[in-house]
Amino acid sequence: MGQTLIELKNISKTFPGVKALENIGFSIDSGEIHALIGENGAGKSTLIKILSGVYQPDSGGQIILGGRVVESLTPLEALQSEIAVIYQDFSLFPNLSVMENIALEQSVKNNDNLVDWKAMERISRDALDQLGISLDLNTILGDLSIAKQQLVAIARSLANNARLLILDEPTSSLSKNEVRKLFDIMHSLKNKGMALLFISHKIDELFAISDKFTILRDGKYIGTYGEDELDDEQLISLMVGRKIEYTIYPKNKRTEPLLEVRGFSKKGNFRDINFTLHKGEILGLTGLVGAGRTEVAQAIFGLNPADEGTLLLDGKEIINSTPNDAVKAGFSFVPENRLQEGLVLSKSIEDNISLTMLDALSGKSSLINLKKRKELTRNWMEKMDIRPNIPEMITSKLSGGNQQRVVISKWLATDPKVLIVDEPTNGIDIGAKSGIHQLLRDLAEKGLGIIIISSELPEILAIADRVAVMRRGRIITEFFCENITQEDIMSKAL
Amino acid sequence: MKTKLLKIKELPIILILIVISIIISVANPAFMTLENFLDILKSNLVLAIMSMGMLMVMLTGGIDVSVSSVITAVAVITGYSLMHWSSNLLFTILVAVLSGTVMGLFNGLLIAKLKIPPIVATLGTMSVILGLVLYITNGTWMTGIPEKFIDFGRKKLITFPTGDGKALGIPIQFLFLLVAVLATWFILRKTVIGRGIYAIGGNRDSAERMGFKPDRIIIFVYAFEGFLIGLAAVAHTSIMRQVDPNAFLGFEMQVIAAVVLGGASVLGGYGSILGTLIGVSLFCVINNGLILMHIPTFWQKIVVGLIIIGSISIDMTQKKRTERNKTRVDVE
Amino acid sequence: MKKKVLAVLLVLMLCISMTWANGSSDKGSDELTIVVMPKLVGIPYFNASEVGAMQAGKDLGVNVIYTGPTTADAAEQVRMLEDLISKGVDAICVAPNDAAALTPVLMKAKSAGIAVLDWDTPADPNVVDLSIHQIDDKQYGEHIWDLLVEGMGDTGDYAIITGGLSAANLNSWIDAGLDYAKKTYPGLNLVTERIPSDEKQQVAYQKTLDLIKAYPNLKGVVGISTPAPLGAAQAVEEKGLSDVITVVGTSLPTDSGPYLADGSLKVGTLWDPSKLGYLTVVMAADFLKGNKPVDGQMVENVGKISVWPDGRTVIMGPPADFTKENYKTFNF
Amino acid sequence: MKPELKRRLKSKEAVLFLIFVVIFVFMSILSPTRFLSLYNLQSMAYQLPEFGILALSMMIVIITGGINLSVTYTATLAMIIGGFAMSHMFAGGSSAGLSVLVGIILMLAGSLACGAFNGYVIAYIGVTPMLATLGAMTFFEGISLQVTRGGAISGFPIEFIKIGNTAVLGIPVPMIIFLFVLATVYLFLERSRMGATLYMIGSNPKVTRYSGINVRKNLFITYLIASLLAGIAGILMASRYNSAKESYGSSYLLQAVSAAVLGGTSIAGGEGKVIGTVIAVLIIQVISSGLNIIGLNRYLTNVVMGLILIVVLTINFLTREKQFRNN
Repeated sequence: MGQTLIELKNISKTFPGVKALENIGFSIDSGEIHALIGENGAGKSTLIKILSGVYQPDSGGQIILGGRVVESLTPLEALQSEIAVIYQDFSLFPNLSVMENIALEQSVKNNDNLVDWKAMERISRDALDQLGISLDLNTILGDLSIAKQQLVAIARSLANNARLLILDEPTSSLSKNEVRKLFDIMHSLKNKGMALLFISHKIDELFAISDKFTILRDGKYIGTYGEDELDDEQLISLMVGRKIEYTIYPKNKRTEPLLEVRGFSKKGNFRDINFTLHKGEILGLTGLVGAGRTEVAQAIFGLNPADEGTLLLDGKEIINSTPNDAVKAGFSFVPENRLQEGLVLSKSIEDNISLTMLDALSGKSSLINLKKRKELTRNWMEKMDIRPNIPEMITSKLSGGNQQRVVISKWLATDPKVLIVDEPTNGIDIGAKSGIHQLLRDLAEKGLGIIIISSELPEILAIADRVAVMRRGRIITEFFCENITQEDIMSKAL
Repeated sequence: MKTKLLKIKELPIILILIVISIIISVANPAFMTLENFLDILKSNLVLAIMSMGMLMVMLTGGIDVSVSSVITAVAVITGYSLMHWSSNLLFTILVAVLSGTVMGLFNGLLIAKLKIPPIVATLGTMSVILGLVLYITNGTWMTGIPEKFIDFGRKKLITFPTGDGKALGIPIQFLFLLVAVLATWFILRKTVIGRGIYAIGGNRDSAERMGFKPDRIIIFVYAFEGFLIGLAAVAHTSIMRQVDPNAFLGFEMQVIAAVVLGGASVLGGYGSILGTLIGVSLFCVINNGLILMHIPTFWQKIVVGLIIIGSISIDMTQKKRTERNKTRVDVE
Repeated sequence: MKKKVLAVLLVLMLCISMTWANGSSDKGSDELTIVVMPKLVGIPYFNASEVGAMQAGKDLGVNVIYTGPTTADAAEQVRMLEDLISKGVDAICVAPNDAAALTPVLMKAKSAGIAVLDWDTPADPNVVDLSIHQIDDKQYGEHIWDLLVEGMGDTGDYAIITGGLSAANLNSWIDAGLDYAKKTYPGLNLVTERIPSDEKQQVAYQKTLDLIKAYPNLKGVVGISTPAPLGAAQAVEEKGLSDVITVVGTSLPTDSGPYLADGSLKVGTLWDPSKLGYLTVVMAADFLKGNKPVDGQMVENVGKISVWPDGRTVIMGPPADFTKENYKTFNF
Repeated sequence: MKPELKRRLKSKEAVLFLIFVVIFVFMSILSPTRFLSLYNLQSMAYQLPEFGILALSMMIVIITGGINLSVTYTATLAMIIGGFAMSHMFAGGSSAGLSVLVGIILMLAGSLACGAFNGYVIAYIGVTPMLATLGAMTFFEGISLQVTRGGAISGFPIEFIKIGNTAVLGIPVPMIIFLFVLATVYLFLERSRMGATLYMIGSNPKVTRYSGINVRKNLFITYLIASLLAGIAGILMASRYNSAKESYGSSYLLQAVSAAVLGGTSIAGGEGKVIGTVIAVLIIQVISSGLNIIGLNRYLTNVVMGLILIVVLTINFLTREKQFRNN
């Protein structure tokens, strides 16, 4: 191992009402791959933002960087210290070429006045070569698939010669082959003396590549361990703080079919999708990110209508060509990306919860019954335990968990027949997670059909009755969720 | 090569321009003559120069409705300078670009520092600048432009002899357009700030995180636009040989229309010099063709309105189609 | 909060200082107050009228308010007239952008005891006390066509460039001229409907270039509205067609000097707008004092006027024609 | 209740109202006999409605994140279509009542047709509102010119003229119509389900679509309603000006945008209160009339309006900054 590159001491971060990080302290050496582990909401993202200078930590902590002690970093300092972060949202420019997305940062960093296109081409070519992928450098980024865009994001950090490279779930959109390639590259970077901070949820990946593990839980530092000090189970128990993650619910018997999907195909999205959802059943839809799960869900909900195929609800054919049709037919859809698709962030909790209910809240007069609206909002806020309990609160100021609860409330309020939830517990703490599981299970008990999309297999196994596994736009297989393991599913998904 | 050509984003608008040009020249062969092209060039130089500045502004996601009042103010200042200070050409250009830049700077500061939405800020400056100019000049034409300057305006860059003993020429003012296009091209293509203009239009937060200074870039863009307006004002004055403070009423809409016809997005980030020049050409060709095609006066606005909406709709439908057909999953 | 109040105060200070700088006050006096409202302020023609009107005010010892909208919008004129009625004046002389549009507000003025006159362009004859005309519209239109024929002969192609399609008085001259041409000069061929130039020389210039190409046999251009003949002349001069195409029209002698001098503009015809302004104020003041105009009356600084048998339509006199030879003798 | 009251007093609208009061008082002091005269107050009440309705029309569109540059030409095209029929019917011997009725119905129908055109291009084809309405502006103007040949259509029955030129109990009829429109727009935007939807569309069309709301249909209807308001403004103008012409009210376009923005409507969409726009309209009216009575040069009036726009937005910015810092 090399020398210490960066050391954190007593780093805390408080947001209004929330202590996101508490006295974090560990160090990263050059020439190591350091895994940062924790559940969603454990404080990983906050920590990354502090390292990249986006957030300023509370005073009292220290960041020791190359022998220099500072309280906080600015984005520019972070940049000059060659800390590069690949965020989950890529932070790329959809309107610029691949080349510029990779290499423009160099020019900015160097305070260049002029663009050296030749150098940019060389730099970006090098970076892509290191990744072992070939892309047309002049293609506009927005024209690429999401998976390729992420490769560009990775290439960009490589191009920046970062001494510390922070990878926030970089593999989530990559195929197995590409993940292997990435790991090869990570190894070679490590051998060149670079430090990598690697964040992933996939335990097997973590063990395949990491030298050290730092574990966070609920904003607190749990410990840093070498790769030989821990096994999977220990790691998980440290991460969640207890052994058993989720309550495993008893599985339902099949009842009558509620929703039948027959021969759904859409070019460049998915092919020949067939499945049946029964009343009172929770059907898990899983597979890797980019396998087409979300696309199928969106097709059912009318957001991304299929080219071919039929949809039967209660045995009758329906056509959902817009979300409006779908809602009228009794569908609800909690989207994956709550910030961009789920919530109108600039509006209040009340506005958001009542958005799907405007028809019901306004009688013949078309005027909204304000009293009824307030009642509805209050009810759901209580039922879902949304805090703070202020209906006028702007949703952008809520924590992730509360935001998600607002989204779910807004959809449950419509009293749907079929509920589709896409990664519903993403970014929510354990307690709230089991609350949502309980809620979904209760809803199923009442006869609702639920499709849950989740990358988190234990979650699927805990609450779903059945699971369909997707790979590259197709449903590969279906399991009943009794007596199967995560490995059974994974082997099909990869 | 073929696929590369098809990938050009400006393709639909180029095709529309070609189709319209063919229709006009079938109706009247006089359209496809060097003489006509030179006429179009000369009478639309000012629009083309100003479209370059507007393009930059729109790339950042802004818009500037004050351009017509700024060029009026600059033209008046230039005219005053010509008549009372000096008829030296370089001095005149200097006065014009300086005063244009200062006004642009003011817009830029309002937008970048006070965070006033561009359309509103420039609406405000439009009222203020135009009001002051007309109050001071009372709308009176300035007609005593020195002969020396007018003679400069008559010069030709290159002349082409024609059969009947006369000569056609590229007007000297073409140089201003050339400078404007080259400067814009240089900034957008060759400088880091230019790429920053695209970057903040595409993803402002990331650009800031990357180290760009959006505020400074925005101020620069409006100032540069003012600079180009200065050039446009000199070109205009040398062509028209007088200064009419009312000459540009409503002109801002033409500039904006030409730039967006050329494919620039009002939301920022997208737009190119080539596209803008084609948009300007389309705009000019339509206007030119109205009379050449003998379209009755009272039908002309109907035709122009429909062509604008038609071209944008075709472009939009095209974009939507490619968006829809984009592969999201590598299906097995 | 303090800051806000401060800012508000600043604006107010600005208002005050500008108001006082203008020197107007709210205090009533024994002086007669006569409002002269042009179609719009800030164009050379109406600026010249303002000079005459203000001079008359000084000579006669009456208070003249010369104000109008900044664009030729009847709606804006109505609003301003309503405010002026509130202000309480003795006479309103208005050049309507649209006769019918002003009828209700002028009726209000009358019922408020204000004398109502029109000038330059007739208003609804039922509501005006006096109507001051520079010239009879019909005669003027015919005169322009006579000038055209003088230049191009009584056969051949010609075109009309007008200030705006909806300018009522321009339209009435053109209509009179066209009627006259149909009867008197059957050999004249109008190639296309009147073409608008938005009161801008630049546009008139552009449109004339297009016309020359679209109609190769063009022998004459009539420019109606002051910038139109200049733009047409500029285009003709540039194309070296001064000997082929006759440009005539309504223009001010000072602005059209260069074009008359180089022969591209054959002849301009207009009355002295400052005299018209002067006459308007004189007539209004006389009317307020109870004096009616009489045919053949001699008005100081204006000349002999004629009055129609209806007793309220005053005609200032024939227009002056400006040519290469005589334009320097005019000072408007 | 107390904190609620405090919040309201600190709102943008309250600040704006304060500015209005200060300007009003200032004008009154400057010209007590004339500005404050009953006649002038009534005259302002005649002038304000057509502009106020156009500003509300613009505001509705801006709330959805759009803009309507064709608003004044919608008004004039509507009044020309209706006015054309009305004057012809009346001249052809139809009764005044019937002519007026048909005329008004056609004016409203004409404005709806314009709205449908804009709405279709924007909502269904997906053209950016600014471009679509820029084209529509030229298109509508072209049709108007084609119908009128540049002249004005007049010869309306006196019953029609009375709409815009009479007062009931001292309150001008246009003002009564304006108050009615104002109440309706308020109920529509701030109380109805569609209004609530429009704010959400303006804030985030994607989320709104994902919430099962037919964004296209709502946008389409928005342009219909906004154009209908323009049509009503057109009726008032045609009646007040005793004629219909393509150029009437063209100076209202940018003023309407200014009024909406001055009133606190966010140009990016999703935010804006009806009361704010109304106060802004009042401010513009009072400045315009007041300065006119005082006799300030018209161009300086423009300068003052521009400065007020910039100053108010600067105040908004500083307040926002302060709140941000306090948080």
